[in-house]
Amino acid sequence: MSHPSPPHQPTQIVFGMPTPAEVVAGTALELRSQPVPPPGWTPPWTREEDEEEEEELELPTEPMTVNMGPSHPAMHGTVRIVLTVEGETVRAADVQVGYLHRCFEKEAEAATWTQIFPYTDRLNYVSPLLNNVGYALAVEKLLGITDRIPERAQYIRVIVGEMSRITDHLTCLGASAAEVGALTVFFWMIKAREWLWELIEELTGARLTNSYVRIGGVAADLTPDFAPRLRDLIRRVRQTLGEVESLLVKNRIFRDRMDGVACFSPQEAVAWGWTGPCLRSTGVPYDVRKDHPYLVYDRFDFDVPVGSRGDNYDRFAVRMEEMRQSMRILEQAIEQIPPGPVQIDDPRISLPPKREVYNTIEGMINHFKLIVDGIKVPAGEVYSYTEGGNGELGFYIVSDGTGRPYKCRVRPPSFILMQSLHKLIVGGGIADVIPTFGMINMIGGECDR
Amino acid sequence: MAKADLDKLVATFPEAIVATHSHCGDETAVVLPSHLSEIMRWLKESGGFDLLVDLTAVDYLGRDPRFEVVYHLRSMQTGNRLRIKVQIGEIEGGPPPEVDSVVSIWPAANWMEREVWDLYGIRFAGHPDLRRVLLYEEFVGHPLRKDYPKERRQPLVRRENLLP
Amino acid sequence: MLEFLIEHTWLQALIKMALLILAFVMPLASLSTWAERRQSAMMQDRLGPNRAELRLGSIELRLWGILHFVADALKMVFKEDVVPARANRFLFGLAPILAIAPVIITFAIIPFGSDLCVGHAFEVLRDPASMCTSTIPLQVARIDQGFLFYFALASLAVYGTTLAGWASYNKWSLLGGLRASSQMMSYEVTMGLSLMGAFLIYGTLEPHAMVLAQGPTPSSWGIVTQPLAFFIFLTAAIAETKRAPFDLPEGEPEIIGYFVEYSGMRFGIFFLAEFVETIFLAAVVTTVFLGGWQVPWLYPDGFHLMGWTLELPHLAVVLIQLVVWSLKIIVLCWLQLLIRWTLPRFRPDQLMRLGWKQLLPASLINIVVTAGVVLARSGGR
Amino acid sequence: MAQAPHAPQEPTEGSKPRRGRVGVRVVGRPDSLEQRLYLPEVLRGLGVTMRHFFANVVGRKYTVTVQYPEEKAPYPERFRGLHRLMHREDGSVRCVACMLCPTACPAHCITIVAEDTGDGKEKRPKIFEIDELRCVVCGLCVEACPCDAIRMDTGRHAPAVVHRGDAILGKVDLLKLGGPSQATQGGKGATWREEQ
Repeated sequence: MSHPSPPHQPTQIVFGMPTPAEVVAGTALELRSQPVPPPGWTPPWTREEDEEEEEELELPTEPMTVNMGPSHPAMHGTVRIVLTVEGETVRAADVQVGYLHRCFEKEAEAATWTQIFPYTDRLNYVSPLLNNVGYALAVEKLLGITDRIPERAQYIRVIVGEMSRITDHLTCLGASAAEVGALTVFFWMIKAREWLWELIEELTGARLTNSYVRIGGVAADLTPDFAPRLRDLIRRVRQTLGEVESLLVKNRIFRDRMDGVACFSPQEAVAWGWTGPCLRSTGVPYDVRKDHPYLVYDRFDFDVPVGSRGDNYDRFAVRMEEMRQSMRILEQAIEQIPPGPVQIDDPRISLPPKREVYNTIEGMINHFKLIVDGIKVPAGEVYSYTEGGNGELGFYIVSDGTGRPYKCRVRPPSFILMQSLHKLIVGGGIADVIPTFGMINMIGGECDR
Repeated sequence: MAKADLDKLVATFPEAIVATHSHCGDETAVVLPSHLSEIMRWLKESGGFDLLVDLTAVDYLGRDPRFEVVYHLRSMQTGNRLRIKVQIGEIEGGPPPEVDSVVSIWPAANWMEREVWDLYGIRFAGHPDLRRVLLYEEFVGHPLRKDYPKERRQPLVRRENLLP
Repeated sequence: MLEFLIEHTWLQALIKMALLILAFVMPLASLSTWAERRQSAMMQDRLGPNRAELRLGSIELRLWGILHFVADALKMVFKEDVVPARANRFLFGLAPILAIAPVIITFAIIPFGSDLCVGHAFEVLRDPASMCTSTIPLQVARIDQGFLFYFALASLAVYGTTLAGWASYNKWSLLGGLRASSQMMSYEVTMGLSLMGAFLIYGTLEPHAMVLAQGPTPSSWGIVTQPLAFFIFLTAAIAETKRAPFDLPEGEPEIIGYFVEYSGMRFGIFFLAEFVETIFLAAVVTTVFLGGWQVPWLYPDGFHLMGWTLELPHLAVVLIQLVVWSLKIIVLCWLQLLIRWTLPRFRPDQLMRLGWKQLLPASLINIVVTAGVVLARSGGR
Repeated sequence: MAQAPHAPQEPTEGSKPRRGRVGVRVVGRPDSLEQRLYLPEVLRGLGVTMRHFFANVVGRKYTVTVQYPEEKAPYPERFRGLHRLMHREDGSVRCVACMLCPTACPAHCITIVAEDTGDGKEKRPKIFEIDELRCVVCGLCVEACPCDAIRMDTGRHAPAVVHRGDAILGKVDLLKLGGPSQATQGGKGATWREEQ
């Protein structure tokens, strides 16, 4: 996979959050514009003066240590945060992860290249197909077959990937909304996620543990009625998102909880290795799909949403907008998708059709060789990266030329986001820990591997 | 282009570069552990590589030096990427292998270095808080080393005080 | 028999209290535990609990799952009652009682119907003042300081939650208890002040007199004369009930709540107390702002609307008033559930800001304006 | 392609695929007096939920619940469920104990012990066991099978069991779920993979 360096200057168009109708009508672009924050800009978040005065007036309190997690209603996945609180204010925090560690890398070293797909399903388990795609691209980069993947397979990978991104963001935003008390929003979003998963189940055979992508293509072609069903689904998801926005975006209770909470400057974010929606919330427009286009992402029109203050609200709004953009990509992809095979035509990589396996001795031998020995990946090392649900999902693969990886490291975006969680929550209230943690969107399977 | 960055690095630190390659388009430089801090600081400040994308290690059992710590960098200005590797050996029966920590250059290295310590047993000199991160403190051994048997079982033993 | 009752008001009060609580409040509270789930399900595009059913031979009574509250109650009763090892057992046991008792007692001041005129039940009452000699007031206790009694008792309820938080020997529940006490103390002030305007207009603190003062024309009801106070009071009172969006003491995803260590029926009592509080809140709002048991254009002798008259016997009038009063309460309960499942939760500092910086000044302005208007209307006397 | 302003050129056949336009958009932070006053937006939100409430109470308009034991959501054709072993026309198991499925299985949940059929040509499984508790339902065994002996298209979940041992399905159990396979030698494969 050769990532071309970014040839284009991003068009810096800026506007308020468009309504679904505006997106559909395409009028959203004509709204007001303002420049993207320059590098070196820091969020204008200053504490209200009277709050500082209040703090001086407050009685001294004794610090208390409380355990948030590993089993706590708000901890999705299992994570432990040891908080030192003074009253309601968090004074120190120690974030401890690893409760879901299940040796992805050790297991991967013992599996064939194809057998790793089920493991990647379980990395970020709310967007498994993105992991499937990311891993397949890494192996293909090492095999040197990136350019030979059939176009249809590339489009299918984009489609399932973007569907997974939507489910990822729906889960993240829904769960966070539930945690700030808007449970109705949670159910609406989970409802929309369920529609997506139903379609994914029809396509891949499973809702969550899809194992759908293969090295050299995908396991199966789209179902015959996939495109109309996806169009209908996009319409319904848009409607749901509009309803969610009407409940949250302008609601002052919600805005007060999210605005100005857990601000991070672009410099800090880059220094702490942030990627994905969280980095974009600080105003840095880095999206792997835009800056290092892979698959056929350079053929679609889409916008990369960025925030302006790097607070929880920006993270919320960026994800919200990203779902809209994913739906735009989906619409273009099902429009553009060409007919053709979905597996690379290379007997060293893809399994022969069953007909040949059943009927010809060559097919049978080829089949046996591929299953027993695995795909032979030439020796070497490669780092391949895609835009996962939470940020740059990288796979660093070392092969020694056998049918099994010598090392298969995954760069987990949420693990790297989690290490700066303490920076975000110290100084805030206990009540702020929850939306902040939710907006980081730590997925246990990906973080702990 | 990333190749230019690599050339510049080689030109600036000719004595510290062990090898370079551009396999699959990934520009890679293997540097001496003694110069790691210096090179990394230069890359961050002069090379513009402000995002530490990934930090991991590979265990080449039976090779000398045995371990390789791998850094993936990205420049947010140019979008170029660079892979820096540093090879460290292991002294039989000696202290665990050690390289300089880059936490002071990129805070993002914090947990990734902890993870490498946790899973590979490579220490990072100057790390502020080198604890295990994915496994529990009582765990014996470093499971991603090639000589750690995959089937080995280690039940979680209890510690008296669970607070750090 | 009736004479005996009329003479012995204490017995009357006891019977009325028992009827009010056992026949109205408790069933309604139990039903609202079902309604909360069912309604939230309907709002969230789910079905909610609908499977509890009663089987009598071949007859299956499902009734949209209403029987769930029975199952719920049974579950609560039969669950193991766990007391944490280092909890203060006495206070731990006392807290739920302290949480529910004040609310139930305060129901005594709520008038749920106009006075029942014994002896003229089946006649059309043209002139109640002269015709009725012996009446049974449909209100448990008619005390002059009415709403002061309510404020006094309502502030007791905070002890239940705070004690529960402290006695369970758990840091999270302690945080919940502290949140509860700060929240309830802050909002009590606003709650009291927001009703002050209504007191000025009605010229009384006694609920029954307030209902009479509002009369059967909706244009003179509190919601029309005191719209600002209505919203302030509703907000503050919902905050008092500790339900979303003001459920900080509970705040499940944050601090889990002051009753985190409670189980079985002790938890059930907290749970029930919350619903009793919502009903009580509905009753107060009805009394002060929605004309209590008054039915639009229903006078003691029947309906009078734009020259059109329908005469009704006294008993029918009272019954209609009773039913309408219940309906008003049920609608208000429904509204509270709707609010509870729509809005996100506040954060403690936001809550304090809303209470002290927005609602309190607004209620003070309301008092001043109302006082001015009342003074001007009465000609400065 | 609903975004008319973005799509200046349609992809033309035969030519190089067009490049998409990637923009950067700053998400808005709507802020208005209306919103600062709490009430208007709260009432609007209540209106939205109220609409859902009444639409669902009256006509179940938005309700998506499937009441499981009575109603069942249909399983799609490709759904990967419980395994089954196919048999030939004469009722004998199709499996020839080639060991590809245990090799392909990432969870190592398949155990096969082979035996001779006696005709000197083929083998068959003496023991064929699948531990459904270990199975990760990835479908790689079906893909690996060279004689269409194992399939996962039963449209059934692995059932809940009381003892762990009950989750290990043997040859007999799997054959009971199976049917005659159409993948006769020389014929067309029966899986949906074939249809591309």
